[in-house]
Amino acid sequence: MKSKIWQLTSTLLGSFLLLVLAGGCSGGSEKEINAGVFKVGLLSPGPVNGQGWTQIAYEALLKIEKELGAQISYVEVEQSPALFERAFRDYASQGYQMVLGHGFEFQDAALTVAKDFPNTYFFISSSKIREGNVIGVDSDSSEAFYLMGVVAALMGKAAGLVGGVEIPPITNAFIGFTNGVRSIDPDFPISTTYLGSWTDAAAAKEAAFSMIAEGADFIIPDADAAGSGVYQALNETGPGYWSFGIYNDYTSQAPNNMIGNYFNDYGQGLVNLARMVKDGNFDIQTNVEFGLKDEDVIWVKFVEGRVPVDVQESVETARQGIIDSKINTLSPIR
Amino acid sequence: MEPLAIVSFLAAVLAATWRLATPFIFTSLGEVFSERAGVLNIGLEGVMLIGAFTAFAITFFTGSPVLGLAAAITSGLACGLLFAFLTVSLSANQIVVGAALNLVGLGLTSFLYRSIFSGRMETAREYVSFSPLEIPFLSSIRFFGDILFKQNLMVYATPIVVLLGSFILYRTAFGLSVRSTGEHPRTVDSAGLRVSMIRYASVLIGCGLAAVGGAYLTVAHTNQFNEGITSGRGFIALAVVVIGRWSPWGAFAVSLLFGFFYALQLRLQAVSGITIPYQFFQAMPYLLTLVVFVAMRRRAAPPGALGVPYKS
Amino acid sequence: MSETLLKLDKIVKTFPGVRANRGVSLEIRKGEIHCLLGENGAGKTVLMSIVYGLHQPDSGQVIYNGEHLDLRSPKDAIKRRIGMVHQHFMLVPTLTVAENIILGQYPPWKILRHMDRVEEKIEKLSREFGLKIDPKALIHTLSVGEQQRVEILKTLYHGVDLLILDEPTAVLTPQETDRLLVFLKEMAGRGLTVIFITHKLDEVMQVSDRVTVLRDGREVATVVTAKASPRMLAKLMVGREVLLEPPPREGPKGENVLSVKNLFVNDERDLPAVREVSLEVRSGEIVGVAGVSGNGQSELALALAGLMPVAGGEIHLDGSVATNLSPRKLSCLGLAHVPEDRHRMGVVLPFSVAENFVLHEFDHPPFARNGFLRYKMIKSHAMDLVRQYDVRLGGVDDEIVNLSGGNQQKVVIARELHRKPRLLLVNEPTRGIDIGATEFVRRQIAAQRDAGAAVLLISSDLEELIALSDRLLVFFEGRIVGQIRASRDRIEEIGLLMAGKSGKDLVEK
Amino acid sequence: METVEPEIAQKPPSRRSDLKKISFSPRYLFTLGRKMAPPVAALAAALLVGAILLYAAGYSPWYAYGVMWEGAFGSRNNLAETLLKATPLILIGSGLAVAFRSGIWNIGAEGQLYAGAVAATLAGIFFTGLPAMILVPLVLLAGMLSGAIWGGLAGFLKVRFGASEIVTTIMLNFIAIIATSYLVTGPMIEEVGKFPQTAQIADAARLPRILFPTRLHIGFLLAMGVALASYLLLFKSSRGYALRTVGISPDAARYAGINVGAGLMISMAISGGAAGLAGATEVAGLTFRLYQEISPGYGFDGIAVALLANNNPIGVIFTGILFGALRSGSEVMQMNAQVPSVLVSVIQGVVLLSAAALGVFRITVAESRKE
Repeated sequence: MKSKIWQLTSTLLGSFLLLVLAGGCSGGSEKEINAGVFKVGLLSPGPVNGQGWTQIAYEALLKIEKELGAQISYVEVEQSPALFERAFRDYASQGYQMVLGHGFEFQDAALTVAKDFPNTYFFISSSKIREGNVIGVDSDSSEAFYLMGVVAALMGKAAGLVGGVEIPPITNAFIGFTNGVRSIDPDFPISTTYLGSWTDAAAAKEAAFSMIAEGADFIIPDADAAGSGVYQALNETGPGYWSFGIYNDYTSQAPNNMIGNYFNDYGQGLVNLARMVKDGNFDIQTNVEFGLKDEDVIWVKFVEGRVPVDVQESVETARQGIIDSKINTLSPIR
Repeated sequence: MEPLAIVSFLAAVLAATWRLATPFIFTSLGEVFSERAGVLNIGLEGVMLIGAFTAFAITFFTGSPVLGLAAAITSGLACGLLFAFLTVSLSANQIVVGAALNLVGLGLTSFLYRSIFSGRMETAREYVSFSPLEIPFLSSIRFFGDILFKQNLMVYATPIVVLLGSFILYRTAFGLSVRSTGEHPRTVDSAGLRVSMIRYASVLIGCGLAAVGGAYLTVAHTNQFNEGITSGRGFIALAVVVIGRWSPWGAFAVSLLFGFFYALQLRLQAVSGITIPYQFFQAMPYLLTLVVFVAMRRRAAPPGALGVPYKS
Repeated sequence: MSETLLKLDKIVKTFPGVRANRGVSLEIRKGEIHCLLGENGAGKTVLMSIVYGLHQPDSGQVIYNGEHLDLRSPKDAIKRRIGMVHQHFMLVPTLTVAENIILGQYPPWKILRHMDRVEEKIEKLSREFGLKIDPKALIHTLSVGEQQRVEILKTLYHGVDLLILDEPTAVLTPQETDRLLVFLKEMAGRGLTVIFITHKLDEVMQVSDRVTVLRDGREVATVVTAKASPRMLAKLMVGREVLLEPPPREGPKGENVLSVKNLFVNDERDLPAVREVSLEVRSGEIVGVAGVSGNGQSELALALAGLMPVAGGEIHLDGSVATNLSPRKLSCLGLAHVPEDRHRMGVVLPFSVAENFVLHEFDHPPFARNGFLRYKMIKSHAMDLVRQYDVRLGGVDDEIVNLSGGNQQKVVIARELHRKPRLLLVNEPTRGIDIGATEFVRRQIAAQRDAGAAVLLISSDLEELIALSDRLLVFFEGRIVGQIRASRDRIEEIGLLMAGKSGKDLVEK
Repeated sequence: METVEPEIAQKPPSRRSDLKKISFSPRYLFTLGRKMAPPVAALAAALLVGAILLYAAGYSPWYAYGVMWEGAFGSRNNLAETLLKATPLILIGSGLAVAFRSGIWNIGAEGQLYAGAVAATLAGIFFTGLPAMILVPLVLLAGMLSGAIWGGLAGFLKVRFGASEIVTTIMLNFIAIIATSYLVTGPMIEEVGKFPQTAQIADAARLPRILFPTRLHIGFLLAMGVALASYLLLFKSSRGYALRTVGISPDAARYAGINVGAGLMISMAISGGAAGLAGATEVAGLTFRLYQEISPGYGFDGIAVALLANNNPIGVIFTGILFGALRSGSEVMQMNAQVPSVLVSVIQGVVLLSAAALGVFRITVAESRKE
């Protein structure tokens, strides 16, 4: 028995060693293809065609391809931080000039890899970092949500917010909304629910139903793919209950309930950045933060005929106040 | 809270309870059949996903949720045929095949979703699903109207399907042979019945209903497909079967209980002043299963021949 | 003479390695109670399973009601009104009586609308035949006797002309047995034909019209019961040629090694299996335990070996208390145990022969050091024992499943005997093994006795008991019903005792 | 039924023992080949199914697989990434091999991994003052113990209450994952940033890297060590002898004086400990902090890895690397050929299904319940 086992072990270990050697040898011939092509890579934290957050980045990537003629690539790393570093390294070592990690969670890995690849720009979504070639890119949703808050407080009775997971981009947006509401009516009721999921549309739908039952008439999701559950709930409930499309035009999902859409053309923002990288004149020294001031990136557009003129005027005043830094949408609540 | 507010709170929670329980009800009812015949299928999650995707895709292309549902059942039966062939005809290990089914279900639906639907996201959001059907007069009854009479067809179907399942299991010759096969297959053999045929049929019922449970998520409760949309519901269904002690009505009741936890969790967060973390409610079904095992001691006995291949 | 109902003509049935029936011919007449008498392994059950469609014969014919039968499954048998009550009941414990009875009776889509009618019919039947049972009761709440009634009711419900009962009394109390026998006679009076498989002479004499004795897969004789005597039947049943006999040697009997006082043991269903048994085994003697299997011998052995809890009474081994000790501790006290079921317990089939040799000692030196197995020692130990006990094999690394039954048993015997036990507990040492191995195993057991061990030998093979034992204890229904000097000329008396024909005059001081 | 005795013709004492002395004899290679054939055939079948899917979806299977191979083994870094993914799989697979050989169905490695990751993170955050020589083993030990307790719990429920370990371990998986989600969004959330993640563990708690400049860390060697140790435990130690006996025949084990209940609990604790160790190496070797989704399903892949290796820990090294390569290669396949990496789940599932169909598991995997 013993000899049989040793034979087995030695055979297997031998073949394994061969494998390692083979791998190690070819390690010397790592390819460096960098001749003239502008290459942009994306690390997506979920399926790229999931709606909402992950789709934004994918569409941005497609836009960069279209407008700048870049060679693009993406990889879905499925929420496993252990794999991020590898993906960054792979892109960088293949000569990608720009890699986007679409989420705060990519920050650690990018910092580690960036030291070895000074010629690559690492952009990290919803991060505020700036260390060398690692640049945080954030689009501040709190400003747009502030405006929605103003609308809700002026037109509605109570508001409900349905979040995916309790993380800063979401909580910040909700703080902005609350500040917007408070600027009009300090006693306006707001309730918040987190789903603990980005995909469970059924749960979002039920959360919206329960808020409606509690008397809310403005219900706004920020829950990625799950968010469309909220629109479905409103659509089924009927007119008189309102919501905003988040990041995109979602009017078709609840045609009678959509009061407006919050557009976040993150893609355009990234195209602006990528153009600078491509042309070799990237000279921003801090982290990047898109806001209402970047009018081609972030804007709110109302559905025709749904918002009275006086409300529109209040919103416009608030918008100017935010752009002029007179209003801090993220000021702590109470 | 005001008494009136409590009533409306309760009505909303209970209405949501039933909707959230529906996928558990279909899936666990099917698994009751399969386990009663002695076959443990831990691949329910995979089968549900396949059913959810099939229903979504077919509804998307034909515009008919009925066709989508029918296609989902067909896909579930196909899974069942594969599962039964491997575990019954080839006596392959049920755990291995179930685990494999979960992998294939997740991988296949995600791969196909990307291949077929990438770039069609905007349109994919719009198709007709089973929408709520208010029952005239009854739906305007206070309290009960909201809970019982403003649901969609698949939700209404649950007690009927459970009734039918219970009837088949306890009131037909087939049901009798299913219950016998899970306990004592040799007796079934000596009564001149074919154990393998009964197991095939039960597994097909199990997988078919799991696919219906999955389809509900994409063509009734919502009208969209996300990768991994089942979010572990197939595993909860396994727990439901145990706590429901392998009976259709038991599974129905436990599904409603779990649906209630889910609904309550979503509701309580919105009520200020209550600070129980929502994860506690998420974990409730699983904790409860363990508690049941401890409380029941060895009395919570599963079918005697569960998981054991039969060789005559 | 009434006409023939069933005729078996030269039935041959072989299983891999076993020739269960070697050309059995048999005639059963309408309306008679026909006993099939024989030892374990005589081929009775296999023969009747063929009649019931569970097995198909290799050759030979089954003629029923003058028609040649080719039964593919029990369904065919049930259709022809043949019913069988198996030794191990074919009942689903979680279902009711009524549900068990109608199982398999209807096509799958049939709605069981009128269970109350079924229950009524069962109640009517049970009243008619005096088999009192509640049709709504769940099987697992019923006693064994009641479960048997359900089995019989099942055949009556389906309609039965020929009823086969396989060892029906093995699990019954004497009162239940009496009731069953009366019932069968009554049924025969109504024209039912009964085939009754048994070992128990008593019952044969009491109930049967004719009796066929089977031995080694052949029918030895068919006699009219009225013209037979228990003695004659016992002789026919066990009267095999003595193949071998180890040289008898009356060693000096030594001190008491095993003493058992008022032992009670319950079986797996928690029913009493051993009742108030007291016995002693001295160093240098072999005490044989005779009895038809299922009379508590297995439970006695398991309890002595620490594998089944003792419900009452005391066991002393070499003076120390050995009641409810773990197998490990008993082993330290000097117990060696050759278990009854070799495949389930005695050997670990996928293990190598060498590994099987150290089943008890795998974690003792010299076979283990610092928690690691020392395969060198294990193998050389195995090779020693293989030589010493003449185990035939390719190599000690072979998986034991590849060895013949005889050689597997030699491995078990070698493993248990080489430890020089104080008490050797041997249960069915030669069941299902070839003649050469049988002879070898018996010699080894005798050698242990000669070396001063106390040996308790349990066997259903009377020849073996007589050849080896110094004295015999006869078990019947969990009790010792006789103690007798083992001798060939007392064989009929032993047979009578085993069959429950007790006579106080037979007990020797 | 009367006892039926399989009577296998006695073999004459052969000269096979002579043959055995020659290593790599044709006979030995033949046996090895016969043992390897079904898993290899299963893999081939799975790759074929994958190829059909690829073709149907409009990709070139040949090209995609080429990229996948390249991604798994094509460079030093890719090889390192493959081995990194193989590390938790080998750890978990080795532990599960012990459990499955002992006849207990531990489906809960995923939860045990989480339990280990949580404990390892706690140790790495709290004991900041300690030197690496002490802290690294401490972190690993914390992970291992925590996993062992999580696994042992299921063992306890089975032995004490007769609860099916298949159901309880699945439940414990969810409880561990949900508890982790609670911890990183609540009590253990980082001080700065307030993202749902813990603070980073101390520098001294991090595993040394072994193949510069890749990320391959010492955890891989540890995994090889654990595989070897599991092998020795199972096949060379007396404890392993007892466990295997329990797995094959509980009756024989009782007869041999082995405590069956204790055996089941020990093997659950061992497999849980190995999975906990996998969680610890992920935290201490790669992520340096705890996130909500620390494992992309290693615990479930580990089941396949163990079964495909016929529950032999040495074989687990190879099936672990195979599955690691599939995962790692599929990522590169997505990057460079834009083929969705989820395809790999299909391939892994079909490997298992075809292996099941070929009867790979029928002999060595004991049925957990007997009639």
